[in-house]
Amino acid sequence: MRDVAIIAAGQTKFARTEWPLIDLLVEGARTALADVEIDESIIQAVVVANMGAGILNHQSGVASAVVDGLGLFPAHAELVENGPASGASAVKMAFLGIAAGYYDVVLVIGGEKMRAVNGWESTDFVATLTHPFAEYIYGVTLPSMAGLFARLYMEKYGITPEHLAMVAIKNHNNAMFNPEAHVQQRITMEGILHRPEAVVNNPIVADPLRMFDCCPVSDGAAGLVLCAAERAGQFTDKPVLIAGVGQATDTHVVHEREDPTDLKAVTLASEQAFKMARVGPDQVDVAELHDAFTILEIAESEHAGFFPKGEGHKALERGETQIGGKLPINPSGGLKARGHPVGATGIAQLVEITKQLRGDAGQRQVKKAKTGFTLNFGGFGNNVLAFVLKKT
Amino acid sequence: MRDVAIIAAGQTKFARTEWPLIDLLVEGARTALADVEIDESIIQAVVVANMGAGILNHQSGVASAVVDGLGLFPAHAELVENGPASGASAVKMAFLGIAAGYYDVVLVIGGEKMRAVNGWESTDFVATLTHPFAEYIYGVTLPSMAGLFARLYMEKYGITPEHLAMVAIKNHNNAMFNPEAHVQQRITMEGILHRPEAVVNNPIVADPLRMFDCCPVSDGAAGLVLCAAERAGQFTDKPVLIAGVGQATDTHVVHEREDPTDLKAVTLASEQAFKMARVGPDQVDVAELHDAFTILEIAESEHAGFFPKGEGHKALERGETQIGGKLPINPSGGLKARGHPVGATGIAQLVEITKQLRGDAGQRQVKKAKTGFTLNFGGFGNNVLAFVLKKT
Amino acid sequence: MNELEATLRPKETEQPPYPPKRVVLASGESMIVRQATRQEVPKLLEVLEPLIWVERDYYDIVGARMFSELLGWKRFRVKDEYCLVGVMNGMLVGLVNGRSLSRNIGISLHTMAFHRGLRVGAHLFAAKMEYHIEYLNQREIYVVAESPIGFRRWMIEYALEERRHVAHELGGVMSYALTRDLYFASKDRLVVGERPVSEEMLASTLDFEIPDPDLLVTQVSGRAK
Amino acid sequence: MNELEATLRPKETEQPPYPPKRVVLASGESMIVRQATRQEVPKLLEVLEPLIWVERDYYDIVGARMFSELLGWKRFRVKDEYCLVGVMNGMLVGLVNGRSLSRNIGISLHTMAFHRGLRVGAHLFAAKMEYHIEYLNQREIYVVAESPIGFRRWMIEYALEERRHVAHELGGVMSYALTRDLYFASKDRLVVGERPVSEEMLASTLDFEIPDPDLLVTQVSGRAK
Repeated sequence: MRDVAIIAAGQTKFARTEWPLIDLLVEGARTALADVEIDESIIQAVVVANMGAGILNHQSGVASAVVDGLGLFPAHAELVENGPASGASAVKMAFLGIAAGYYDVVLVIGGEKMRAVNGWESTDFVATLTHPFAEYIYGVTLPSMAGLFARLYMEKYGITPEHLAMVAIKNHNNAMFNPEAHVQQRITMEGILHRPEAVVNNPIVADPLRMFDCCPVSDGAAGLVLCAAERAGQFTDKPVLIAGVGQATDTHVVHEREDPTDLKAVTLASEQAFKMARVGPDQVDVAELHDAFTILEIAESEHAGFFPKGEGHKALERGETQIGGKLPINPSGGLKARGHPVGATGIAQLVEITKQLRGDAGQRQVKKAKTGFTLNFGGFGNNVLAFVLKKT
Repeated sequence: MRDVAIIAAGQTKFARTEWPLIDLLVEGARTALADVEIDESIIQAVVVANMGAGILNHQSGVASAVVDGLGLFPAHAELVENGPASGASAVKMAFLGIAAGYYDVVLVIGGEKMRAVNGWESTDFVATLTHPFAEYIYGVTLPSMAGLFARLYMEKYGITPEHLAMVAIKNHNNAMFNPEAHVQQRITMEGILHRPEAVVNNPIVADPLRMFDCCPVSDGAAGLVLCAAERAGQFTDKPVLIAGVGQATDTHVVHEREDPTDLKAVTLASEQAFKMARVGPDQVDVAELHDAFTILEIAESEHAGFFPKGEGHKALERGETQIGGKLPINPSGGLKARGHPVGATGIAQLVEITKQLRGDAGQRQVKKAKTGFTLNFGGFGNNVLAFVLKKT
Repeated sequence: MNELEATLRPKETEQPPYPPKRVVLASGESMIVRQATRQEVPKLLEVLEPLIWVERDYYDIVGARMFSELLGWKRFRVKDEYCLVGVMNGMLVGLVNGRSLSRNIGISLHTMAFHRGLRVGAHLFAAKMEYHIEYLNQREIYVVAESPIGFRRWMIEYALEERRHVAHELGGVMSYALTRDLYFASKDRLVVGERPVSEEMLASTLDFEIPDPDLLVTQVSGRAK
Repeated sequence: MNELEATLRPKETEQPPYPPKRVVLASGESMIVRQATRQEVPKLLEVLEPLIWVERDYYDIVGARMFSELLGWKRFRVKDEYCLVGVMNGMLVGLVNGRSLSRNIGISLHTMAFHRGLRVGAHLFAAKMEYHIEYLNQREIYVVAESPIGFRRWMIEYALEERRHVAHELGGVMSYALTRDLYFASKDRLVVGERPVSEEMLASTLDFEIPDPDLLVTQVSGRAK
């Protein structure tokens, strides 16, 4: 298996935009391509990550449309869908094509145009990943599922609403230094939890989760150029190695899990990625986790192996997950503040880690970052991908 | 790059069914898995091909749901969408994972539940692959696009309605021997073209295309198990080698092509597949082409290199493309009669060629078939994949 | 006929018969379309019975209504009803029925095809319209549909005219009308077939077989075998 | 005032003022909500002007209506109108306006927020309702919405009551009403803030800055910079 490197990374500003889906994807790709000097005709394939083209945008054949928008004929093109983990899945597919020796250079571009519909419809759209007959028809939504999960998890491990708020405050703070983040707004414990005004400032969405525990609904795209590591030096002096790729699935129906607080797929995917990269969680310098809801950042930080079960919130309390802490988590702002255009997220996580490992992360730079980790959480934890990246 | 073999192949009967999408995909997978004795726990990944889960079935995260339906946790899972070429794209992705050495055994399953909606809606669904602002909004549909193409192509090369009818008659005849085909109905030149009753029997859909020039709207699923060739012998004594994989894209908007009768992507994809397989079109013993419309079988047979441009219909006249002819095309019945559940088609083509190369094709068996070819045509020719398979 | 029966039995009008025709289908096979007899009704009921449980595409209501209509004809409780059958290779492949509301107005009742892919339904519906317009010489035929498919096929594709004040006797919904003008405008692409039909051919349809009920339900419901 | 002007000018009613309040937002920053003065209207118009071309989410109609309403207030052509502004760190972050139809009935006009992500609009709309119910002591407020977003947020989420026979003065569409009962039922989760506001704090809002028009249009329209 050949080594594969990231030679370019970029994303659009995540926001509410007026761009149609294809334009958004093309713009994301252009941003990534602008990150490296490359003759575009050497791009052999384009892998697009997207979850909602059909439901949100009434479109299909999106990957071919993106190739057209970029004028990259006759490059190969496919769209990969894996719910909110579509981004990481697309990167894995591109990785495999290069690792196999079938391709040398592949463009991966993930994006979502979610604000084509209203808030209720976008919540319904995301809910289409639940089980159609065991969950969806009963009106379950992702926030409600996350609320149930949070309640259980908090009770089991003594996590308080303040811990959840700490995740939000940290990630909002981080996003202040990320010009591409959707939400650039500092928040305070007082304002979102302790003041009487908190009932309006931060209303309950799905108890115990409040507005600031949930990611916003964003449009956006993010892209990477992947290249056979042996050729990466031709294009950049700072290639970032994809050292480990892990993935695992779990039951579709959440209530069929023996212990719903046990995110098995997170554990298995992370273990696989670490094993392949030949590093352990303790060697990771910076991580991007899938904090679609604040509780998930805490739970994932444990299941990925960074902290023992039930200790994630304590590490958070101690400031270990802040920039400057032992293991900065979500220096980009995470899904919470960077935003979560579902198809883009897994790729945006890798864009952030690439910048961190290159030392290009500006004011949010994690010092001496050599090994990075991403976790992209599909479904409600039923399809999870993990990546380990290394500075070269 | 490691060699990759097909060790199992199967499909559901293509038809109008009452099964929900996931059940259909699971059934397709079960049919493929029943084709080989295998401990299912060695399946490391599931690649699902599907185009319309969002639009037709209001579902996402389909690949994870299929893993759940099959109980294959923690197998990796992704959905690949590439319009009507989704099937071939999914097989390519699985192929790359094994060729890279990342996986040893991968299940690929393609399917579509099209009859969840009515005929008008399914026509609209397929039209979502056209350019949203340059084509779709003007009401173009795939039959209308194919009608325009047919008119041009027929004029240029002297093709008559009788030639189109010959394709339909041949493929309907072939499907009589394919128990999984959707349409099992012999038709005659007299009945569909020459009798006065033809105006009712075979009404015009998009002049010059009539009803029997168009594929039906089908539900169905097809699956393959792919395995590293070096391990294939453990599971079967008739592995079929994936010797060549080619793909190419072209402009999204058909009228932007210099010559709309030139299916460039078909030519390029076929050339790439032949080059990789180190064979020429003249060595192919049996082919499955993408006859969503009869004209396409003729045009593709030329662009893939089997006949010179403008000579495909002459070969057809001479009976060369019939079973027993020099190069049997669509012995399965093709999209025309086997049916065209879009996500399943590319895989069903490979299922057919696998059976042909193994000598398992029953009454439709092409004698001494050693090398086979498939062509899966996405968009209106803007994303095409070709495979060359070899008997081992 | 006793007095009470005479009261219960609608008076029938003398109606010209539908002359049989031969239609060559896409397969090259011939379908004979001819008028069914009252004596054949039990056989037709046998075909319809299993369909009255198939919810898909409203086969249940169409099947049940057709069953009751044909039974009503047999038991002399429907005025001026008729039924046409399509027979191919000695096998019943479809049937349509209708009746006359008055001298000028025809009522389209139902259409059923038991063979797929050869446009049997289209030929039979056309034959029904042909009967009303060309043989019964009526001014227009009132048509409604139980299923969205039927609605799209007839009301929309043939642009039938609305009759806002005519509640159709099938459930009281607003009627649509196929007029003579609409009929003749579409006749070229709708109504085909040859007459006369040879004695021999006609004879081959007399003792037709009926489709296997299990296979029929499988076909129309899309249920896997 | 000459005689003609007296005819053209609606008679104003003496109304109790809205006492300013301080709302601490999620960011920990304070927003002062206070009544605007007629003299401040030109500044408010300046903010609204660029929005009257933004079609997205009906900013154009809301902007244009609010522009004309505030101008109407300034030029003495609207009866009993008022406007509340939200000021944070000396910057205008939102405004709402309304008026009294009568002693008992309030009219909700419009709500605009210029800062995203801190629920400025929710606080200001609540302050407007608070004014009508708790200070003007009205029985109910008639509310309509130009945009689907507004409709979902107020009519649906607060379950406002229909007033089928009341055509709202904003375009004549059917009115919805926020009643005293509905107000007090939602007050706990709707109306927050502290009073009194210190002289110093209030003074800091007097000469507020207004948002950059380009940035504003970018924000509300979602257009890329």
